[in-house]
Amino acid sequence: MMVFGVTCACLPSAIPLPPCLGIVPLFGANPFTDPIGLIHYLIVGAVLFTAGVACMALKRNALGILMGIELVLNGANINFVAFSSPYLRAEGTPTLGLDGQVVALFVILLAAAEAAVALAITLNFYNNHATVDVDRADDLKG
Amino acid sequence: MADFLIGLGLPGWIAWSIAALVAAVLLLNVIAGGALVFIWAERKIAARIQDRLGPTRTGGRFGWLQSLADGIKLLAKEDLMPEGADGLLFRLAPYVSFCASFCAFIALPFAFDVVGQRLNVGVFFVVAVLGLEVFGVILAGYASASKWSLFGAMREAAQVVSYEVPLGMCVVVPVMLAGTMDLVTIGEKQAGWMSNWYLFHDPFTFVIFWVYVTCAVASVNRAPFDLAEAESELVAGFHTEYSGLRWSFFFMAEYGSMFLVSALAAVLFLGGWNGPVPVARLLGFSDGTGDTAAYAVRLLGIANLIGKATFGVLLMMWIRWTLPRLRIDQVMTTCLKYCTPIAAAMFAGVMLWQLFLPGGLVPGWGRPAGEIREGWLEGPGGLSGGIRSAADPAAPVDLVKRSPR
Amino acid sequence: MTGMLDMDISFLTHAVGPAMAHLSAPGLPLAALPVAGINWHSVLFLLFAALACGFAVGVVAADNVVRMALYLVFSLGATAGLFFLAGAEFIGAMQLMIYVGGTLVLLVFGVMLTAQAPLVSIKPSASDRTLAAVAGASLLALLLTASLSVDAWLKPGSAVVPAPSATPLGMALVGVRVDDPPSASPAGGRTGYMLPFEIVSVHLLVVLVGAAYLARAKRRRTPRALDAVAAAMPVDVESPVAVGSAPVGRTSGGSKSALVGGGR
Amino acid sequence: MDLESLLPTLLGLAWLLPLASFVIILFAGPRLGDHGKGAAGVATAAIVGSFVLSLVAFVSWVAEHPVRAVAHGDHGEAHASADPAHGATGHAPAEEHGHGETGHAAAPPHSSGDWYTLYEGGRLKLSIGWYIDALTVLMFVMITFIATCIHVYASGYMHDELHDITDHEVHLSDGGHLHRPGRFHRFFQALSLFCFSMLGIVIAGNLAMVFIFWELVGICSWFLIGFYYERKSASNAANKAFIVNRIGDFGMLIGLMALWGALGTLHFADSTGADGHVRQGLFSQVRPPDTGHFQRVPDGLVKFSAADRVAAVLKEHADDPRAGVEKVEAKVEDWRDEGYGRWLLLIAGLGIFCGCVGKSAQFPLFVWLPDAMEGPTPVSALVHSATMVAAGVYLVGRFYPVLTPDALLVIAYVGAITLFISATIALVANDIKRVLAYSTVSQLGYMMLALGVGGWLAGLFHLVTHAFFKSLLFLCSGSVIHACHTNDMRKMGGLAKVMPWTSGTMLVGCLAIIGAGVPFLDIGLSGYYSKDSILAQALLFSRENPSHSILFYAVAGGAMLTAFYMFRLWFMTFAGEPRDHHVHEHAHESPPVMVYPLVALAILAVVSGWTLPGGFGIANMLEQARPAGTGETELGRFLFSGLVVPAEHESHAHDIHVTASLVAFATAATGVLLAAAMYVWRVISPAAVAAAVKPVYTFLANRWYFDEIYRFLFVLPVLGFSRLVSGVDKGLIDRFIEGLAWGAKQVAGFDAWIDRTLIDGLVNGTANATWNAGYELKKVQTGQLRQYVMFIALGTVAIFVLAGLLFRSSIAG
Repeated sequence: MMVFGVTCACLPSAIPLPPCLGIVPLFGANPFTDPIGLIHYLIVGAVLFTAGVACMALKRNALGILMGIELVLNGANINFVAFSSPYLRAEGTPTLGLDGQVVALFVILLAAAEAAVALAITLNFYNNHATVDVDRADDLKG
Repeated sequence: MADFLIGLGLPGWIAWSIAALVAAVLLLNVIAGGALVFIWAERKIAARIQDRLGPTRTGGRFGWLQSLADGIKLLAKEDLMPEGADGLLFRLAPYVSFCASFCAFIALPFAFDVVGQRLNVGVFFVVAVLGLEVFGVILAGYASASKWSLFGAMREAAQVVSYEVPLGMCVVVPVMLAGTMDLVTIGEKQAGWMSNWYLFHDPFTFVIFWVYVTCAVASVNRAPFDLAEAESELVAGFHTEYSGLRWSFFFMAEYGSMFLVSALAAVLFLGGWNGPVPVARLLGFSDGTGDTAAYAVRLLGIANLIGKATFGVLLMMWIRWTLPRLRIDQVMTTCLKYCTPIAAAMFAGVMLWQLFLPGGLVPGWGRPAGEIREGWLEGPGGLSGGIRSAADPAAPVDLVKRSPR
Repeated sequence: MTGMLDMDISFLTHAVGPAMAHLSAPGLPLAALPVAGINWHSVLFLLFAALACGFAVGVVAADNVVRMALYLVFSLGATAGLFFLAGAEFIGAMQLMIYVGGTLVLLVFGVMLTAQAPLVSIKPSASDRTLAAVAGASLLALLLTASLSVDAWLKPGSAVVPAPSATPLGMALVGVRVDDPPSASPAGGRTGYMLPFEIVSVHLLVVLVGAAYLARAKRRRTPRALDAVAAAMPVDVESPVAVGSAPVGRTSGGSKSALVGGGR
Repeated sequence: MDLESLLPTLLGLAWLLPLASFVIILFAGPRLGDHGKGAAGVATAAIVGSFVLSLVAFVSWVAEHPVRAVAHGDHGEAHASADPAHGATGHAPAEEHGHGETGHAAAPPHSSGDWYTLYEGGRLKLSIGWYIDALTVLMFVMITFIATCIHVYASGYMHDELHDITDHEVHLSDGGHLHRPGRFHRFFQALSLFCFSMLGIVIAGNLAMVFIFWELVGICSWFLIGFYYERKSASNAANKAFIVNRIGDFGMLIGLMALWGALGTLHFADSTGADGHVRQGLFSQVRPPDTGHFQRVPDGLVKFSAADRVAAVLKEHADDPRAGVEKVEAKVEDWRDEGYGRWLLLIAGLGIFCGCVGKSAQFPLFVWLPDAMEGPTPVSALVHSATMVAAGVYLVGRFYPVLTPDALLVIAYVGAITLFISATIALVANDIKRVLAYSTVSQLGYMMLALGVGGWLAGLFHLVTHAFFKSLLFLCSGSVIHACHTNDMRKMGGLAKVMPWTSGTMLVGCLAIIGAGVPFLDIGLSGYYSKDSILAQALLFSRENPSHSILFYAVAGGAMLTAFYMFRLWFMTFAGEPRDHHVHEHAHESPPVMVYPLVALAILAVVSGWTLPGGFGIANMLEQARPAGTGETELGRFLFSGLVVPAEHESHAHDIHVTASLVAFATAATGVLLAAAMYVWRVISPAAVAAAVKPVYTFLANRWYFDEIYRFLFVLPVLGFSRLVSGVDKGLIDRFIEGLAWGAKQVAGFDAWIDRTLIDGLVNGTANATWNAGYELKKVQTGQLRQYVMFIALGTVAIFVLAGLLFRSSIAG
C-alpha cells in the first residue's frame, strides 16, 4: 500500500484509479524491509511511461511534448535496467545481462540527439511562427 | 565508521545512517571553511595584485575575519525577491547550484580510502555532477525575471555546457592511463616520487593538464571566462537579484566548485594525496597496517591534497586579477577551436604513447603505468577468458585486483 | 523540497552501506542484513520511486513550462538514482551527465528562449485533461495488469549488490562480452556492441550537424511577429508572469533591487 | 501491179476517206472557215474522192471482167460467163460439173483477204478484211455517187445552221423559243462517219466486221435523226430508231454466234494461212465446191448439234484419241443424213435476217422509219432511203448461199406483209416525207419478197434502181419543204409553176418508182425493169408453189397502191390550185446547188435500168456476182417439204416475162388514173371516200395502230413491270431496311442507356464513394499533434487488450 500509496498520491486526484490494482497483499507486510523486486521497477517504469504519454497528449507547448518524450524514454530505460540487473530477480533467473544496460545507454545517447534536433525544430518553429503552441502548428491537417 | 558503531550494538541500519551523516557534515565543513578562507584570500590577493592592502582592520592583523564580517552582513541582509520573479525557482536556484558542487565531493578521495563513497565511476560521477551546476545558474537567471540576469544565465550556461566537452576529454586521459575511473585507484597509481605523477608521465599529459586547467577555470566561471558576472555589461550576471543568504549560497557553490576542480586536478595529474616525496613509504609506514600509522599517513595525504587544491584556487585567483575578460565569442572559440582539438590530439598522443612506450621513456625509471589491469585481461584464455563463468552470477566478481605494493 | 539533496544522501547511504561493507569484505549480500532492520535499499528505492513518479506527474500537472522543466530534472535525477539502486552504476552516471546534464539543459535552454510571457503557461482545456487522464489511466492499467500477470517478475529480488564495475560494460561496448563469454553460455555468447557504438557516434555527429544547421541564426524575417502574436493570443493564458522584460519592449517590470553586482 | 490487185487498195482508200474527213471535222470543226462552213467542203471533197476511186475500181473491174449479156431471154442453159477468176488471194474455183443440173458451178469472181488481224486463237480469227466482187464495186459506185449529190445538196440546205438559230419547234418552259448557236460542222461530221461505216459494211470480208459497221451505221443514224435534239420529237425518233435497230441486231447476234460457235469462222471466202493451210469460209462450208456448190448442212453444224454422239464416240476411243477423231469424221455423213444440224442452219439464216428486218425496217420493226423523218431531209434522202435501209437487203443478198429454202420463204412472206401494210398507210398519209418513208418501206418489202422467192438478181437490181429514184424523190420533197417551210401536203398545191425543176424531177421520180414503161417494147424507166423482174420471179414462184400464190397478188396489189399514193402526192403538191396562199407566195425555186443534184439523180433514175446493146448493164454486172450454186432450183426438204425455189433464169422465159410486164403496166395505170381522178379532175372527193370507209380510213390514218400496239405490248408492260418492281422495292425492301435501321436504333438506344446508367453509374459511383470516404477520413488528420499521441496511446492499449483477450492462454502461460 505504501508503494501504491505513493503512486496513488502521485496521480492527481482528478484521475480515477482503476480498482484492478488490488494486488497489495502480494508485497508482504512491510515494504521497508522486504527486498525490492522487479515488479516495483516495472511499476515505476509504467508510471513514468504513462505520465510521459499523458504529458505528450496534454501539453500544448512543444517543449511540453518534448518533456513527455523524455519521460517516455526514461520509463523504457527503467524497464531495461530493471530487467538487466541480477539483483532484482530471484537467484539464478536469467536476466538480460549487460544487454539491458547497453540498450539503456544507447537510449540515453540517442535521446540526447533526438532532443537536440527536436529543440532545433521547435526553435525554428518559434522563430517562424512566434509561438510554440502546438495547436497552432496544424498546417499538415487533412 | 559503521563497523565501529555496529560494534557499539546499534542496529545495522542506524549505524549506517549515522556514519553517512558524519561524513556529510565533514564534507560540508570542508566547503564552508574553504569558502571563508578563499574569500579572504581573494580579497588579499586582488589587493596585492592591484598594489593595495586589502582588508586589514577586520579581525586581527591581516583582516582575516573579513569573510566572517561579510557572512554576518549577508545573513543580516534581507533576502529580496524581484517582483516578477518566479518564487519557487528563485528560492530553489542557489540550493540546486550548491548541492551540485557539494555532491561532487562524495567521490573525491582526500587520502587513500578517505573518501565519501568510493565509486567505481568516480571521475565520471564528478564530471556529471559538475554538469548539474548549470541548472542552478539557469534557474536563477530565469527566475529573477530580469533581462540582464537571463542573459547572464544564458551565457554562463552556454559556457559551462560547452566547456564540459573538453573537460571530459582531459579527464579521460588519466582514466586511460590508470585503466579505471576509480579516483582512489588513480591516486594510488601516482604514488611514489613526483615523477610518477601523471603530469610528468609523458609530454602529452603535461599539455593536457594545462588544457584541463583552462577548461576548469571556464567551467567554474572564473577569471577570464567570467562573462556571467561581467560588471560592465550584466551587473552581477545571474545572481544580480539575489541578496543575503541566497547570494552567499551561490558564492559558496562557486568557491566549492573551484576547490573541487582544483582537487580533481590534483588527484588526476598531481598525484592526489601523494606528496612529491613518498615520505610515508620512506618512513616505512604503509597505509594498510595499524590504525594510528594509517591515520598518520592519511592525514599527510589529506594535507597534501588540500595543499594542492588550495594552490589551484590561488592560481585561479591570480589569473582572475591579471588576465582581461574574454568576449563571449572568444570564449566559445577557445573552447571549440582550441581546447577540444588540443585535448583530442593529446588524448590520441597519450594513447599512442601507451601503445608504443608502455614502460615509459626510460624503462624502469618510473613504475610502468599500465601494469595494473583489471583481472579479466590477463586471466586464462586471453582477453575474454578472465571472467568467472556466468554459471553462478551471484558469486561476487572481484574486479579490482590489488596491485602489489 | 531539497530533492537534489535527498538524491545526494541516497548515494551516501547507498555508498555507506555497501561501501562500508565493501571495506571489510567485498560484495556483502544485502540479504544478510538483519531482517529486522530497515532495508536501506528498499527505502531508498521507495524514495527515488516516489520522487520519480511524483515529479513525472508533476510535469504532467504543471502548466508553467519552466516548472515542468524543473520537475522533469528532478524526475530524471531520481531515475538516475533508481539506476544506481538497480546496480547499473555507469548508466546512472551517464543518465546524470548526459541526460540530465546535457539534454535537459538543452531543454531548459529551449524553454528559456521560447517561454516568453504569453507562452509560458498554456492551460490545456478541461476536456483535454480528462481525455489525457483517461488515456493515461487505461494505458497504466494495461501496463500494470500485463506486468503483474507474469509470476516470475513478482518474486522479490535477491538484493545482492556486488561491487559494480563499469569495465564489463566498457568491454561490451568495444565488442568483448566479458560478462557472458561464449564458452559459458549455451547459445554461444552474446554479441558485443562495437557496431552500434560506432553507428551511434556517427549518428550523434550527423545530429549535431543537422541541429546546428537547423538552429543557425537566421535574420528575423518577422521582427514584430511577437507583437502580432501577443495581440492575437487566445484568452485562456494565465495571468502572465512578467518574466523578465520580454523583448517586447514593455517597460521592464524587472529588478528593483539596488543590489549592485557584488564587488566580486 | 495489175489492176486486179489494186482493187482492195482502191476500195480501201475510198472506204477510209470519209473517216479522215470525219476526224478532221471532229477536231477542227468550228474553226474550218467561219462558223464551220469549211466542214462541208472537207466532207464533200472526201466523198468525191472516194467516188472517183470507186469509179476507177469499177472501170478496172469491168476491164477485168467484161460484162456480157446473160441469157436474158428464153434459152435455159447457163453458160459459164465468168472466165476463171483468180482473186489476189482467191482460189481458183475448180470447175467441174458435179451435181445434176447444170448448176452454175463456177464461184463468182471475187477478191478477199485481211488487212489487219485483231485476234487469232485456234480456229477463231477476227480480222479487218475485204470481200470484193461485182456487187461490192457496184454498191461502192452507187453509194458514193448518191452521197456526193447529197453532200452538195446539204451544203445548200443546211446553211441556216451557219449562224444562231431560234428553233421554233422547241418551246422553252418560259414560253420562248430555243436560241442556240449553229451546228453546221456537226452535220457533215456525222454524214462523213455514216458514209465511212456504210462503205465498211459493203466491203466487209467477214460477218464480224459487217456487224461492227452495222452498229456504227445505227449510231450515225441516231446522230443524224437526232440532229435537232432539242426537239422532243427528234430525240424520241432517234432513240426509237436506235432501239428498234438494236432489237433486230439481237437476232443477228444469235445468228452470228450460231455460225461462229459451230463453224468457227465468219469469213465469207476461204483464206490460206501463212502456213498454206486453207481456212474454209462460210460459203465453201455450206456449199462445198467439190459437190457442185449444192447446199448442205456443213460438218461443223452437224458435229455441233450431235455433240452427245461425238462425246460417246470419243469416250469409246478414250485410249486412242486420234482414232476417236477419225471415227467421228467418218460418222459425220451418217449424222447429216439423220438430220442433225438443220435446225441450227435455219436459225443461223433467220438470225442474220432478223438483223436485216431491224435495219431495213421490215414488218415487225418498220415503225422507226416514218419517225426517222424528223432528221433533216438530206439525211432522209441518203440514210433512210438509199443506203442504210438497203444494207439489210444487201446483207441478205451477200448471205444468200447460206439461206435455206425455208428461210427464203419466211423472208418472202415478211416482205409481202411489210409491202402491203406500208403501202396502205401511205395512202392516207398527209406529211410529204411520211408518204415517201412508207413508200421506201414498201419498196424494201418488194426487195425482200424478191429475194425470198429466189429472185436474187431481181431483188438487188431493184435495190440499186430504187436507191437512185427514192433519193431523188426525197431531195425534191426537201426542196419543196425548204421552199414552203412545211411538210403538210394539204397546204401545198399548184407548186409546179413556181418550182418547175423540182416538179419535173419529182415527176421523173414518180414515174420511175411506179415502173412506168412500154410492156412490149421493153422500154421504160429503171423502176420498170427491176419491178418487172420481181413480178416475173413472183409469178414463176406462185406457179411452182400454187399454195404460195398470195405472194404474187401482194406484189401486184402493192404496185397499184404505189402508183396511186405516189401520184396522189405529186398531184396534191404540184397540180391543182394552191390550198394555202401564204405558202404559195412564199414558195420559190431552190437555189442551183440544190437543183443540180436533183437533175443528176433524175438522169440516173431514168438510165440505171437500161442495158446497153453490148450487154453492159447493172443487171448483167450483178449476174457476175451471183453466188455459186444459187442459180438452180432448190427444193425445200426440211420444214416446207413441198417448196420449190425456182431458178431465176427461168423467170426470163418469154411467157412469164410478158405477163409480168402486162400486169405491172395495168396496175400502174389504174393507180395513176385513180389518183388523177381524185386529185386533179376531182371526180371523186377524197373526203367522201374517207367518210365512206371511215373505220378503214381512221385505221390506216393511225398507221394500223402499230405504235399503239407496240406501246401496249412492250412499252406499257415494261413500264408497268418497272413500276411494280419499284413499288416492291419501295414498299417491301425499303420498308424492310427502314425497319432494320429502326431496330438498330432502338437497340443502340437501349445499349446507350445501359452504358450510361449501369457502367458509368458503377464507375462514377465507386469514384465518388472513394472520394467521399477519403474526404471523411481526412478529418481524422486534425493536425493536432496531441491528438495523434492520444490515438497512438489508445491504439496500443486497444491492441494489447485485444491480444490479451484473444490469446489469454498464451500470456498466462
